[in-house]
Amino acid sequence: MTTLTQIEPAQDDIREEFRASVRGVLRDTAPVHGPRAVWSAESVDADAFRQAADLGWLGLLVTERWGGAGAGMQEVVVVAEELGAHLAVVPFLSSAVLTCTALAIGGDAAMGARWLPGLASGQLRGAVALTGPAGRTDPELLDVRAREEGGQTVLDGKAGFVLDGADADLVLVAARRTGRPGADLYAVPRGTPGVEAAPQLCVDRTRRLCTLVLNDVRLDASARLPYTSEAWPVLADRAAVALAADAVGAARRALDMAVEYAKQREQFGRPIGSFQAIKHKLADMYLLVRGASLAVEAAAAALDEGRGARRLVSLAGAYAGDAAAKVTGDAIQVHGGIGYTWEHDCHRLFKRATFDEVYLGDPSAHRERVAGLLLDGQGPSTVFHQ
Amino acid sequence: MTTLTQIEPAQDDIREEFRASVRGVLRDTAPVHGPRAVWSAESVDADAFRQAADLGWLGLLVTERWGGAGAGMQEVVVVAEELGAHLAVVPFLSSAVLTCTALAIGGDAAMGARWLPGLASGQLRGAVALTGPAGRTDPELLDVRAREEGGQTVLDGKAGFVLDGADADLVLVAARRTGRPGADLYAVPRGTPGVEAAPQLCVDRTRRLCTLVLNDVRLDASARLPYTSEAWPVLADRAAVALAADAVGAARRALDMAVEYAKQREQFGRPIGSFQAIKHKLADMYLLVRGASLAVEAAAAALDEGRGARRLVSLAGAYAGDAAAKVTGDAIQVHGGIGYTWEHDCHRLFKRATFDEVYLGDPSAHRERVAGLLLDGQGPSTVFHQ
Amino acid sequence: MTEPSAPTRFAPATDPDRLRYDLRAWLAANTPADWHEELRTATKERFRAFNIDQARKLRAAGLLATHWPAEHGGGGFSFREQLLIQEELVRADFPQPRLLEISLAHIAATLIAHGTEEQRAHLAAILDGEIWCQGFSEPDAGSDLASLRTRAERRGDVYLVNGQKVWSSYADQASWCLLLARTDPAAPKHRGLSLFMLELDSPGVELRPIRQATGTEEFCELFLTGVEIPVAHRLGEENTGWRMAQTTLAAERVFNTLELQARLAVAAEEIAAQARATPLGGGRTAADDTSFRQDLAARVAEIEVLGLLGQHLARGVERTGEVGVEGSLVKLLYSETLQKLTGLALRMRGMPALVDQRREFATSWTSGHWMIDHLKSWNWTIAAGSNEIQRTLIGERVLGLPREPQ
Amino acid sequence: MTEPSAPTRFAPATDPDRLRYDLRAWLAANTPADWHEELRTATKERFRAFNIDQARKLRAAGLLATHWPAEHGGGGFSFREQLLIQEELVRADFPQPRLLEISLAHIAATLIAHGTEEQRAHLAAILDGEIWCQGFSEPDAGSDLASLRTRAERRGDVYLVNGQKVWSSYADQASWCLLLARTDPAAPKHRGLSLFMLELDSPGVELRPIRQATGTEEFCELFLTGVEIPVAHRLGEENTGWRMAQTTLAAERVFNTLELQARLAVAAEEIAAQARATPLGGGRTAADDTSFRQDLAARVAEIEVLGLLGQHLARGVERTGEVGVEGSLVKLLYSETLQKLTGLALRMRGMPALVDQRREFATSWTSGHWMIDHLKSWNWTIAAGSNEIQRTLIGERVLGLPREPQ
Repeated sequence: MTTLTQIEPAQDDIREEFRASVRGVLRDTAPVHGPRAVWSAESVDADAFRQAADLGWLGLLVTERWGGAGAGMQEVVVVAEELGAHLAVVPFLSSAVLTCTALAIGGDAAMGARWLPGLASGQLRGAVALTGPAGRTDPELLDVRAREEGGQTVLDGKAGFVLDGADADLVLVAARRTGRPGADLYAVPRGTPGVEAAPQLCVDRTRRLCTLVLNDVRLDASARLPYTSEAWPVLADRAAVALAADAVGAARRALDMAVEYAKQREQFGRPIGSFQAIKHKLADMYLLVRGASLAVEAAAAALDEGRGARRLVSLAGAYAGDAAAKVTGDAIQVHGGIGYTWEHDCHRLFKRATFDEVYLGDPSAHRERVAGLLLDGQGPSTVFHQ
Repeated sequence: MTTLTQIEPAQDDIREEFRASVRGVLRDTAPVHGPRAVWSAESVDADAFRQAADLGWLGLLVTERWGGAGAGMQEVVVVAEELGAHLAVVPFLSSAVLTCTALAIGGDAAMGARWLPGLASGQLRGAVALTGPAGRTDPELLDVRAREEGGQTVLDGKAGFVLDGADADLVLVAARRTGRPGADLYAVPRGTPGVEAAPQLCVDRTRRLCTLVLNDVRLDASARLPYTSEAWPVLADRAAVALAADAVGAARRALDMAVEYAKQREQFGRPIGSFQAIKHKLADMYLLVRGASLAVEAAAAALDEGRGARRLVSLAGAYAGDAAAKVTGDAIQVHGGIGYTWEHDCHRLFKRATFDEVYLGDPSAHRERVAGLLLDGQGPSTVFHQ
Repeated sequence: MTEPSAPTRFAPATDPDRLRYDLRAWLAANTPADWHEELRTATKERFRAFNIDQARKLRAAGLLATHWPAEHGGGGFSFREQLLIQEELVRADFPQPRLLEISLAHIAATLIAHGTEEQRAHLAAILDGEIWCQGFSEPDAGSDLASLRTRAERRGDVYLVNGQKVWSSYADQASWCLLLARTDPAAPKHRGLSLFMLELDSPGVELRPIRQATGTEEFCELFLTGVEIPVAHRLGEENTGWRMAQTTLAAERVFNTLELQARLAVAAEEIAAQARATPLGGGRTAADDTSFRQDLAARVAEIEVLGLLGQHLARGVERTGEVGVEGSLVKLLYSETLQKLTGLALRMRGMPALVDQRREFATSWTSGHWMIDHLKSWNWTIAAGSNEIQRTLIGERVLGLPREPQ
Repeated sequence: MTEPSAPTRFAPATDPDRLRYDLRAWLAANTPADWHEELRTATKERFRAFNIDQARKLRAAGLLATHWPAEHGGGGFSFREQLLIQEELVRADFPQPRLLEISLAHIAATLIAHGTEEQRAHLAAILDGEIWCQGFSEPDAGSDLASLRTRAERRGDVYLVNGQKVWSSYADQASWCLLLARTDPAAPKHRGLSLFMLELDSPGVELRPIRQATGTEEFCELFLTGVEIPVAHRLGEENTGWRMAQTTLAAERVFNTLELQARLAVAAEEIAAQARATPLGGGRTAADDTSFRQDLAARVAEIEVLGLLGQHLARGVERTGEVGVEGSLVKLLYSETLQKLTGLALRMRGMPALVDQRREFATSWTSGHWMIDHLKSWNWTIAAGSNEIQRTLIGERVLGLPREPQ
C-alpha cells in the first residue's frame, strides 16, 4: 500500500502561479464560441491553440533536447484541468499527451527527431488510434491488422473514436500482427494513401472524433514504434490522469456555476441556495471536487516521481471519473430548465465529463486495478482494456 | 418477463382486516420487554406466542387436514411484517414458515401426521438447520454429513446459525450424503442423543441463534425427508419473502418513529422535520417503505398463485432488503444520539432488518437471480447459496 | 379456433388473453416499418403529419383515447385493459402520436372535469388531431409555480393577457394552449390564478423554440402581448385555476406512468440484449460482469416497484377520482430510475453510446440512444415540479411534517 | 550496519526511514500480546489501569504527545513525523490509551492556546495519566450546540453551575471535565458561553453511564446541581467559550483524522484478507466477485482522498494555526466512508458478522467486528455536529450560500 507519507508535499506556490497563467490565457481565448452549431463538432479554438503553442504547453512532456519543456504530469494536469473548465477545443490530450508520450517512450531517436520538435512547438499535430470499432483498447477487439509484405508493413482495418485524427499530421495507429499477442503502434503520416477519415459526431461537441479506415496502407518497415509495449502502460496511465484532470476542471466549473446560480435564482421568495436541498447538494459536490482534484494531483506527482503510481493513478481515475459525472449532473439539476438549454454551458460540461470518464478506460477498469492490487496482490499493468 | 397485468389486484379489504387484528394482538402482547439484558438474547414473548397459536398464525401454511388454516404467503407476510414492526420474539419464521413448509412439501404423510398438527397448534416448535459454520446454505459448505450404517442414518458435524434451534421439539437438519450432490433434510427430534446446542449471541437480540453439534447422531432411516429436493426452492422462496416482510415491518416502524420524532424534536428553534435535510430524507424513506411493501405483497401473491414467482420473489428480496437497511439506518440518523442508546428501539429495528437482509440469502443473491433471468434467460431455481 | 385476422376495432370487456392476441395481430399489421429512420431526418411538417396519421389509425381501431369515458368518444376500457393495451403498444414499438399527448391526457381530463358543454366540443376536435400545449411555467416561476406573473385582466367580454411562458412542449406544433394566468394579483399566491383556453394564432402571441441539451427543440417560449381571450374560454370559475391544474395534472401523471413504466421495462430488456453483444475481451461480454448484473437487477427491481406503485395509485384514482399527493412518489421513482438506468447503459456500452445520431424527433420518451436518454432524464427530474419539490410535498402532505418558516 | 535493538526514546528530526525502522522494532517489543482477549472481559478498573500503563510506555519512548510543542512536554515532532508514527502504531495494532484521547487532544490544545500558567499545569498531569472528559452536548442542544442551557452564575470567587450534559465520553473514568456553560443568558446564543475546568468529584456532580447500541457504555450523562467552580478554573475571558471550543476542536479533529484514516486503510486490507478466506461455493471466494471488488475499490479511493484531504488541511493548520470550516469535509468523508466500508464488510462476511462477541472495551475506534463497527459509524455521522450540520457549514461558510430564514 502506498502510505500517506510517501507523497511529497507539492510545490504549491509554483503550481498555483502556473495555474493562474493557464487560466488567464484560456479565459481570454477559449470561450469565444458564440452560438454553437447543433449538428457539427466545434472546430479547434485557434487562438487558444496558438497560445498553447507559444506558451509551451504542447511540449510539456517533450524533453528540452527536442524543443520541449521537459516538464511532467504535474504541469499537464494543470493545463488539462483548465482546458476542461473552459470547454476548450485544443488538441492537447491527443497531441501533447498521447502522441508525444508514445513517440518519446515507444519510438526511436529518428522518430523523435522527425516529429517531436514540431509537435512540441505546435507546428504539427499528432493523434493516436488506440481503439477498435467497439471503442475499446483490447488488442483482440482491434480491427486493424498489420502484416509484412516485401519489406513493407501493410495495415488494413478500421479504428474508431480517434480523437483529433481527421486533420492530424501524424496518427499513431494500434494494430495487431498475426500470431502475436498485444498490439503495436505504427506511425502513419498525413496523406498516406489508403487512409480515410470519417467524422463521428460526439455528444460532447468539444471532442472531434473520427473513424479511420485503412485500406491496404503501405508503410516503411520503420513505421512501427519499436518499443510500443514499453509505452503502453505509460500511455494508459498518462491518459487516465490527463482525462481525470480534464473532468475535474469541468466539475469545478460546473460547481462554480451552480453556486453562483443558487445565490441569485429566487424561488418561493428566497435564493434557492438557502434551501438545504440545494445547499447540501452543493456541499457534497464541493467535497467531490476537492477530493478529485487532490487525487489527480497525487497521481500526477506519483507518475513524475515514478513510484507507487499504478495504484494512485487508478484511484484518481476512479474517484475523479465518478465525482465529475455526479457533480456535473447535479449542476444541471441545480440549474433547473435553464441548464438544459442548448446555449448553456452546464450540459456541455456534463458531456465533457462523461467523455472523460468513458474514453480509454472507465472508472470500473480503474477500480478493478485497485481491487487487483489489494485482493490479488497485483493489478494489471495497464488500465487500457486488454 | 412478468408483466404488470399478470398480478391480480389483492383482496385489499380482507387483508387489511387481518392486518389490523394481527397488529392489535401484537401491540398488546409483544412489546413488554422492560429493561433489556445486554449480554443475552431475549426469550420468546410468551404472551405473543400463545396468541399466535390461538389465532392460528402458526398453522397458516398447514392444510386444514392437519389442523392448519390452509392459508398462504399473503397471510404469512401480514404476520411477518407485524412481528418485525413489533420486534417480536416469536418462532414464526423458524417453525410456522420453514419447518412447516419443509415437512409439508419434503416430508411424507407419516411425518405430516406426526408433526404438523402440533406445529400448527403451537404445542410443538420446529426449527431448520440449513447453514454450515460459514452461515451459507451451499451444500458443499455444509459441515454435517450423513452416512448409512446398519439400516440407520448417522449424522456428524456442525450446523451454525440455527434460528430457535436450542429449544425446538424438532430440528430439520441439512446434511450431505457422501458421493451425492445437494443436501437432504433429516428430522431430528428433541432429546436425540449426540445433539448439543450452543447459543450464538446475535447482534439482533430478538433472534435466538445457536450452533448444533451432531456427534454420532443415530436416526431411523425414515428420518430423511424423502422429497427434500422438491422442498428446497419453495423453502428458499418462502424464507426470502417472509424475511423481506419482517424487514418491511421493521422499516415501517422505524420510519413512523422517525417521523414522530422529527415533528417533536426542536433544534435551532424549530422542529427538525421542518428542515429539508430531514424532510427529504424521510420522504425517500417513505418511498422505499411503500415500494418494498408492495413488492413483498406481489411476491407473496405470485407464490400463492404459483406463477412467475421466482422473479418477483427475488425482486422483493432485493428491493426490500436494501430498502430496510437504508430506512432503519437513516432512522438512527434522524433520531441523533437518542436512537443510539441501548434502551431505544431504533437501533434494534436496524439490527432486526440487517438480520433479515443477511439470513439465508442476501439481496445480492436475489439480484443475481433477477440478472440471470434477464441476461441468461434463466436464473437459479433457488436463492439459497448452492 | 381458426386464426383470426387483425380486428379493425377493439372493444372493452373482451377476454384479456383474446384482447392481447388481437392487439398483437393488429400491431403486426399496423406498425409502420422503418419509422425510426424516417423520423430521424423528418421536417416539422412531416413529423406532425406522421403523428396525425398514427392518431387516425389508433382512433379507427378504438385505441386512441382508451382512458376517456365512452360518452366523450373514449374507449371505455377498464383500467386493467388500458394497462394491457399500453404494454402491447410499447412492446410492438408502435409509434404513438406524441404531439397529441397533452391533448389526450391533460387537456381532456381538464375539459371533462371542468369544461362547459361548448368547451368540451374540443374533445371531438382532439380525436380529430387538434394539438394542444400547456402554458404553465414562467422564467421566474419554475418550481415555484404559484408565483407566476402572467396577467389576465378582465375587460368586458375578454381577458387581456400579458406575460411570458416557458417550457411549453411542442407549442410550435399546437393550435391551442392551456394557459394558467393571474386574474387577481391581490389574492394570496395560489388563489388568484385562472385557467384559459388560448388559441395560438391570436394576435399578440409569439413563439420561440428552445433548443435543449439533446439538440432537439421540444419546448418553446411563449410571449404574450396584449392577447385577448374571450371570457367563454375561461375554464371553471375565475381564480380557481390552481386547484384545477393541480388535480388533473396529478391524475394524468399517474396514467402516463403506465406507458413510462412499460418503456423502462422494455429498455431494461434492450440493455440486457446489448450487454450480451458487448465484448469485454477475453471472450467475456458485459453480461458476464457481476457488478453490471447487480446494478441492472437493482434497476429492474425499481421498475417493478414503479409498476406496482402506479397500479396501486391508479386503483385509487379509479375509486376516488383523485390521485392525491402520493403521485409524487411515482414521479420521483420514475425519473431517478430512468437517470440511473440510462447512466448504467451508457457506461456499459462505452464510447459507441457517446456518438450522436441525428434524431430530431422522437415519438417516445426514450430513444434507445442511451446518452441522449440519459440527458433527457434531467428533464424528468427537473420539470413538472422538481424532485426537490416532490420530496417536500411528500414530507409535508403525506408525512405531515411541518413547513419551513417563510 | 548492525541491527539496532529497539531504542528506548525517539527523537524528532531522525531520518524517516530510520525512524520507521526503529518504531517497528520498538513496537514489536512493546505491543502487549493478547490484549484484545484481555480487554474483552476486563472490568472498568482494569481497562483504566491498562490505558494508564500504555500511556506510560508511550511516554517513556517519547511517543505520547507527539503533536504537543516540546516546551509543554510534547515530542516536538514535525507533522510528517507524526503521520509516520501514527501509521506505524496503527499497523502494529498497538493499543493506544483511548481514555486519554480527549486529554491529549482537545484539552491540551485548549490549555496551550488559552490556559493561564497555573491552568497549564494540567498538561504535566495529563502526561501522568490525568483523564478528562468533555461536557458540551445537552439533551436539548445536540446539533444546535449554541442553544445550550447549563447555567454558570458568578457568585464572588466561584461560579454556581446547574444543568445537564450528555454524550460525555468516558466521564465515569475521568477526574476533570471541560465544561461549556452559559454565563450570560441575555446575550445572543453564541455569545454568552464560557469554558470551565470542572473537577468531577465536586459536590453536586452526578454521573449516569449511557449504554449504546453497541452494548458498551462509552458515554455518560452528567447532572450538575449547585456545583461550584472556582473562577480561576474558567478558561479565557467570560463569554468567549464558544469560539475557543470551536477552533480548538476543529484543529484537533483534523489531527485525529490521521489515525482514523490509517485505521480505515488497515481495515480495508483486513477486509480484503477476509474476502479471500470467505467461500462462496463453487471454489470461489468473496474476493472473486466483481461487484464486491468494485465496491471495495471505491471505498479505498475514498480512504485515499480522506488522507490527502487531511494532509492538505493539516498543512494549513501548521501554517496558520487554524483549520477553518474545511475541517467539515474530513468529518463528512470519514464518517460516511466508515459507514459504507463496514456495511460492505458485514455483507461480505454474512451471518458470522452478526454474531456478537462480548467486547466491553475498545482502545480504537474500530474493532474489526464489522457489525459493531457499522453501528458505531452512526456515532460518527451524528456526533460532533451531525453531517447535516456539516453540510450546512460547508454550504454557507465555504461556498458562501445564503442562510435559511429564521
